Amino acid sequence: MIASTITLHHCLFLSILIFSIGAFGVLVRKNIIVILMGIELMLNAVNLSFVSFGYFNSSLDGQLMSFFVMTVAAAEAGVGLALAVTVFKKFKKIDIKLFETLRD
Amino acid sequence: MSPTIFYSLSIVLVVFSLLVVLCKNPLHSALFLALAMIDLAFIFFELKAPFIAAVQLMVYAGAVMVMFVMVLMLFDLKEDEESAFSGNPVINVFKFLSAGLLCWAISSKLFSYGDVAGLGAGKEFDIKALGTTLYTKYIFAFEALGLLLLLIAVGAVALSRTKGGTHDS
Amino acid sequence: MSPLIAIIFLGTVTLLFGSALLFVASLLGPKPKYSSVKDSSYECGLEVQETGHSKVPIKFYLTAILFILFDIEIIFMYPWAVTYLDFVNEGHGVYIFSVMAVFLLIFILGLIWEIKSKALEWE
Amino acid sequence: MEKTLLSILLLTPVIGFLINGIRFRSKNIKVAGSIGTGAALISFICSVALFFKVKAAPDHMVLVKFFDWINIGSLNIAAEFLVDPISSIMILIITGVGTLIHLFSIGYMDHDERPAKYFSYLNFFLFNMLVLVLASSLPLMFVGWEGVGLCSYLLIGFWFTDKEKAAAGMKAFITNRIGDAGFLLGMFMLFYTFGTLSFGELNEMMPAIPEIGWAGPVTLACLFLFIGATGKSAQIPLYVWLPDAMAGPTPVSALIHAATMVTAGIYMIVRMSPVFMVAPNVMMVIATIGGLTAVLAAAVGLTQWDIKKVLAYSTVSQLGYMFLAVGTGAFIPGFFHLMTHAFFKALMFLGAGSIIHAMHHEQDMRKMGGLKKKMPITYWTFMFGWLAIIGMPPFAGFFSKDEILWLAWASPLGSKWLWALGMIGAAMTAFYMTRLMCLVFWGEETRSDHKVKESGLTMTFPLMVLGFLSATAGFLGIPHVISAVLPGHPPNILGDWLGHTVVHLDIHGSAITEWLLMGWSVTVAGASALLAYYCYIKKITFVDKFTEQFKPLHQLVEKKYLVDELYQAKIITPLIGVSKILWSDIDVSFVDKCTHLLSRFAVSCGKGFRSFQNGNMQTYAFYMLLGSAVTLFYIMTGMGK
Amino acid sequence: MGADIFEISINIIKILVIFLLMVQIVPLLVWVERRGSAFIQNRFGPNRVGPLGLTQLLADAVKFLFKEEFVPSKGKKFLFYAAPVIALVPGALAFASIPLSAPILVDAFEMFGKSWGPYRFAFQGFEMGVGIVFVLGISSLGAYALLMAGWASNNKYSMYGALRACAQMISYELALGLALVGILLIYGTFDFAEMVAYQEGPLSFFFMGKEVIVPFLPNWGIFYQPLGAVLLFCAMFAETNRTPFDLPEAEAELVAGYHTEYGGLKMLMFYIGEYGHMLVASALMATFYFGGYNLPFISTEAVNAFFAGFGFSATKASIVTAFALHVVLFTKILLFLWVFIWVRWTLPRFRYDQLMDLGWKTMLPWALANTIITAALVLLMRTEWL
Repeated sequence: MIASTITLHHCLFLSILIFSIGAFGVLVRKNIIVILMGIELMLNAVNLSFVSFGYFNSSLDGQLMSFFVMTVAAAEAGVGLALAVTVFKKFKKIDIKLFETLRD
Repeated sequence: MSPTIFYSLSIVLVVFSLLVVLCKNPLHSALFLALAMIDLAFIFFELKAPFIAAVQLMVYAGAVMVMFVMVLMLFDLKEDEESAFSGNPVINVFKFLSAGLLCWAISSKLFSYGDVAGLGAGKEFDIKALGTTLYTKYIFAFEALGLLLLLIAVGAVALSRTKGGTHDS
Repeated sequence: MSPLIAIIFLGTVTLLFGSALLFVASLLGPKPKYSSVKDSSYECGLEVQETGHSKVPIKFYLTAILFILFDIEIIFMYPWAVTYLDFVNEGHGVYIFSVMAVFLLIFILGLIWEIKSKALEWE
Repeated sequence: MEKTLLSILLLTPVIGFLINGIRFRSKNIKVAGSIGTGAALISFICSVALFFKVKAAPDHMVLVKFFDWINIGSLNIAAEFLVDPISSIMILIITGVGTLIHLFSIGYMDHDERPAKYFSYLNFFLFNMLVLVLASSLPLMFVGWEGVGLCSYLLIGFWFTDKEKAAAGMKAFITNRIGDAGFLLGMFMLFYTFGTLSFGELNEMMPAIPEIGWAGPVTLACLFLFIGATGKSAQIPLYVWLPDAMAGPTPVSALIHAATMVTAGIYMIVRMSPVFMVAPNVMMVIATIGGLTAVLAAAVGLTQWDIKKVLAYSTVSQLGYMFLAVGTGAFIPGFFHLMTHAFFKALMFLGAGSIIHAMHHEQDMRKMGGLKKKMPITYWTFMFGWLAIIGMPPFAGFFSKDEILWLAWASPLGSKWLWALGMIGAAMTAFYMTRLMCLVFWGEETRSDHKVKESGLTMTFPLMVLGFLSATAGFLGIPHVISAVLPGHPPNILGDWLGHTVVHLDIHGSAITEWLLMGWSVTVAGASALLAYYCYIKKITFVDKFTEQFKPLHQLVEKKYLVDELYQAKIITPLIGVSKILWSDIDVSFVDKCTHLLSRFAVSCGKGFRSFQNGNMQTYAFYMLLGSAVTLFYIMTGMGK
Repeated sequence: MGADIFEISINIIKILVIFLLMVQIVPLLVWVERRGSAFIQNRFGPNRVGPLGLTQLLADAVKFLFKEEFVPSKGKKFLFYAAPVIALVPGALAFASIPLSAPILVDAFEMFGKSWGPYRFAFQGFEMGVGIVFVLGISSLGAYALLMAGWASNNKYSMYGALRACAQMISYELALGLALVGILLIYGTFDFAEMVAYQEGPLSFFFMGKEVIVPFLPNWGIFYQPLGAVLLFCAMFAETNRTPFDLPEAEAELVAGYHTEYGGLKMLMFYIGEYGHMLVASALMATFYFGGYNLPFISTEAVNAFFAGFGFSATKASIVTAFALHVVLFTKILLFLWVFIWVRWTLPRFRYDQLMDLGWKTMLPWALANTIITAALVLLMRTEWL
């Protein structure tokens, strides 16, 4: 594992690690905002893997793709928070279970 | 790409992201996430993508997290209720295991692909090349994202301006 | 590789400098004696009402989200701006200009909608 | 040229049907009647033109193909119509008699509130009958066969508001269906053995030597086809529907239940004469059933008081004669009798119709009487029909009936017993027909109060035409024996005309026996007619004495051998019983229980899965992650390989 | 940080010096501000302690050291302390990335028995390929300090103050970003050094496809981007919460805004952060629009050649030129700093909604217009019409 030079796999391993931490966060936490943060983490992990692929294959596409992912992630965070705000306004509480009221 | 820097940065990143997930106060987790983003920006510097790193700083660390913190401050939640984790603990453990399984599934075979490791380090970053490819090869994505951002702006404003509730329009 | 180490070094230096100053101040300064008056948050001497907040203004969230979106649009413009000269010298000036014109059109559209929809009206 | 003629022939009735069909609510009889009769008249003209075309055609045959109807695998049936000697005669009869009956029903149906509907049904019937007759292959014939059955149902039950009339329509339809099932099975047998269903090919492919025994494929097919024929032409097992079919308007009975539809069975057998020749046993069955029907129906006819019932039973018995003829191999005389019967039976029915119309729907003969003076034209035309049916020499009936009796006697397939049955039948026919004449025309006036007058020209003109036809039709097929005696030896026109396509056995019995038989049949007919005249005009009491002596027999015959009751008891009630049993224990208990079981199972597993859909986003996300992790794990660690 | 020990040590020293430069400039600026404001308001500034009151700053510093460390009761202790320290970081990092002078070229020389290869020391904290974007990124981190302070002091008013300050900073960051786009269009590069190099010599631009030289004007950015310069400067004011935009601190009911609860040294740190930002702002203005460390018509080689003329060896010459050019840049920076202070004591404050409207409804559109016009002009001027 601890190799002399950093290879693509190290970066990928790091990104999958961050990704699963983010996923765990999303699954476990109750607070909507923290779930959104978990999602941000996952998206960043994806960014990392894009850039590292770009770096190791010496092509710019990786970076460009991560550039796009970033904008989408930001947009997503924005909308997510808007939802959280509306939930807060209604229930004065930020809890993922509150979205279940949408069901009935 | 000296290993020491990479390892230190990645360890810090892992620690921060764990803190983001685990600490009770959402504001603390927000700040840790900001730090994680900054750390990731440094990793991007390492991977010879300074522009992306700067953008990461500006967009993620500078804007998204600020928004998160702002919203959290707006809500000013009372941190009195019990565990911050949803559902009963058994399922949570099970969720942790499944996340672990995902991680292990991918990384189990990762280090056995010998030939890929030999990839050399990428060449120096040059913004002009990035610019030209962005505006020739990915022109469609670029315009589409422009539109997306417009839509999100309209959406967010509409969403957050519902009548009633504690917030005035 | 060098700028990164420099950045990290400088970051740590400033943090150390700051905390050192604080540490010294806490050593030198008198021990904090908590009294009810001093303890309460500063209200220009008025009685401190309960910190319950009735109306939590949504404006800040709105500004933040709009900032993000427009910020990203600006960031999209950076590579364009940098490579603008190359395109023009190569003769593709009109192409690159029209590409950005479309993008800016959308940007301006968003901005106008923002202004018209009074999302940023501060009371 | 032929193609256009044939298409006009077939299409005008359809157009008539459509036009009348669309304006079925209109009350105006004049318009509807004229459209219907016009259509029939046009098709009659076309059939006459076609007749001459066929006459001129080298092999006396016109084959016209309109379009491919079915071609699946080896079966390819086309909408192909064949006009040859037999079918040309048939279309002439159908369209000719049809037009007359259309004309008649204009007068008859003048008070009806749905004339357009009536005429559209009639036209539609014409079209179906033409398809049946002109079909060049069995399935196409079957189409006509079904269409005709449908029209008979519609027309019998025309006044469906009256419950019993509707029931009569239903009964006719169902018995026909039973016959049709037999027809279908016969068709399948034929197709299975010979691979083709078109008449031309079938007739050629018939093996020369006749089959022996009952298990042969052709025998079975012919047997089934015969069952179909009995259904359609009302023979012993399936004749019950014809008497009840009188519920329909009289012109309908005249057209359908006398002239055309009921003859379809005989036409089919004549059309497939070579096929039936291969199955002598079936021929014997046909002959015996024909004979029996003739006698039994005639017996019942003796006791009936309703004029239309009498005519119905006489039709059944005459059909029995035709089957007798066909069964003994006398195809041409059978066909000849069919033609003559069409004329005089239609005449009599129309006559009865005009009487009923004049008597304001009074059908019981006992209430009629002495109409001789009041309705002279109907009386005289009816007189011709009566003479024809009992077989007086110059009239049509004599020639065709004696030919049949002679062949029943002389033909190898026939037997003395069959001839005896025929003779008894003929006697009874003569008796009840004269009984009818006495009661209706010659007896004294029973209803002086009621003003009865002769019906209008539209009704009497057809009567006159049919009267003329039933008088002269006999000269079309003069048997050799008589032609030899008559000056100038007039040829047997019909015999030569049909000889090309229909099988005919060359009988060379001695002329003397033929003359003897002829004389014998005439005397018997005349005697029974005088007996009837004596009983019903001179001394009414003789009849009552006669009935007391044979009380039980008389009751039995009057009640139509309790056949309906028999069917009711033996077939319908057990059928209902079985279905009730099926319904109660099998359906209710068994099937419903299974469905309940199934539904309970669905509900329970639904509950089970509900936990997955509890709306909590995190559970959804968790399942997604779990799924992807497991699959990735499976792929990455190469467990698959 | 360099291949061998010499280079690394030089770099480390360089970073420390620049950091200290930034930190030391603050007391100087405070002094200048107090004296300047006094001069503007026609009164004497601090002149008791030491000549012209210079040592007044030292006295203040010592005073701050002895102030009582005080944390509001329910406040978040760690965040409360962390906020001022974090306030320092963006200023420092941003300033370190701006080239203060021409790079020093040291050619090979012998020392301690080892031959040290030729070096090139950039006269800045670290050489960042993507200069501008990095500075923008780092300055956007500034908002955290405010938010933390506002949140930690658990005072409703300070929280609102922090939110308002942050919202203001955010809105003006947009305008800042757009103004930068204009500059990028002209120079076509992110790197500060290249920009400065571009601005040497007389003003030369393309007009209708032909090159036009204007001998009497230096080739500075201001002539290309006048509107951009104004926009950038105003946005900088807002970024640093300086006077016309320092509403969150001075609002009547918000008292001192996010640093209401702060006293003593923590207050001083916020000031250091603020002045650091000001320093960065003026440095950026100088580099973008006023030719950075170059004298108007003289390129760095010319200066180097001039000093080489005095018989210095190549390295000595480059060192001297570096410091000379640094002085040039520093005068420009001081000039702008004075403008900051000057504006603070002359212009009245904006009301908050005016402030935000200015940001969103005027600065942003103007910046957009500026970008479009520049792009169009650059395109038109380079195509041969006639």
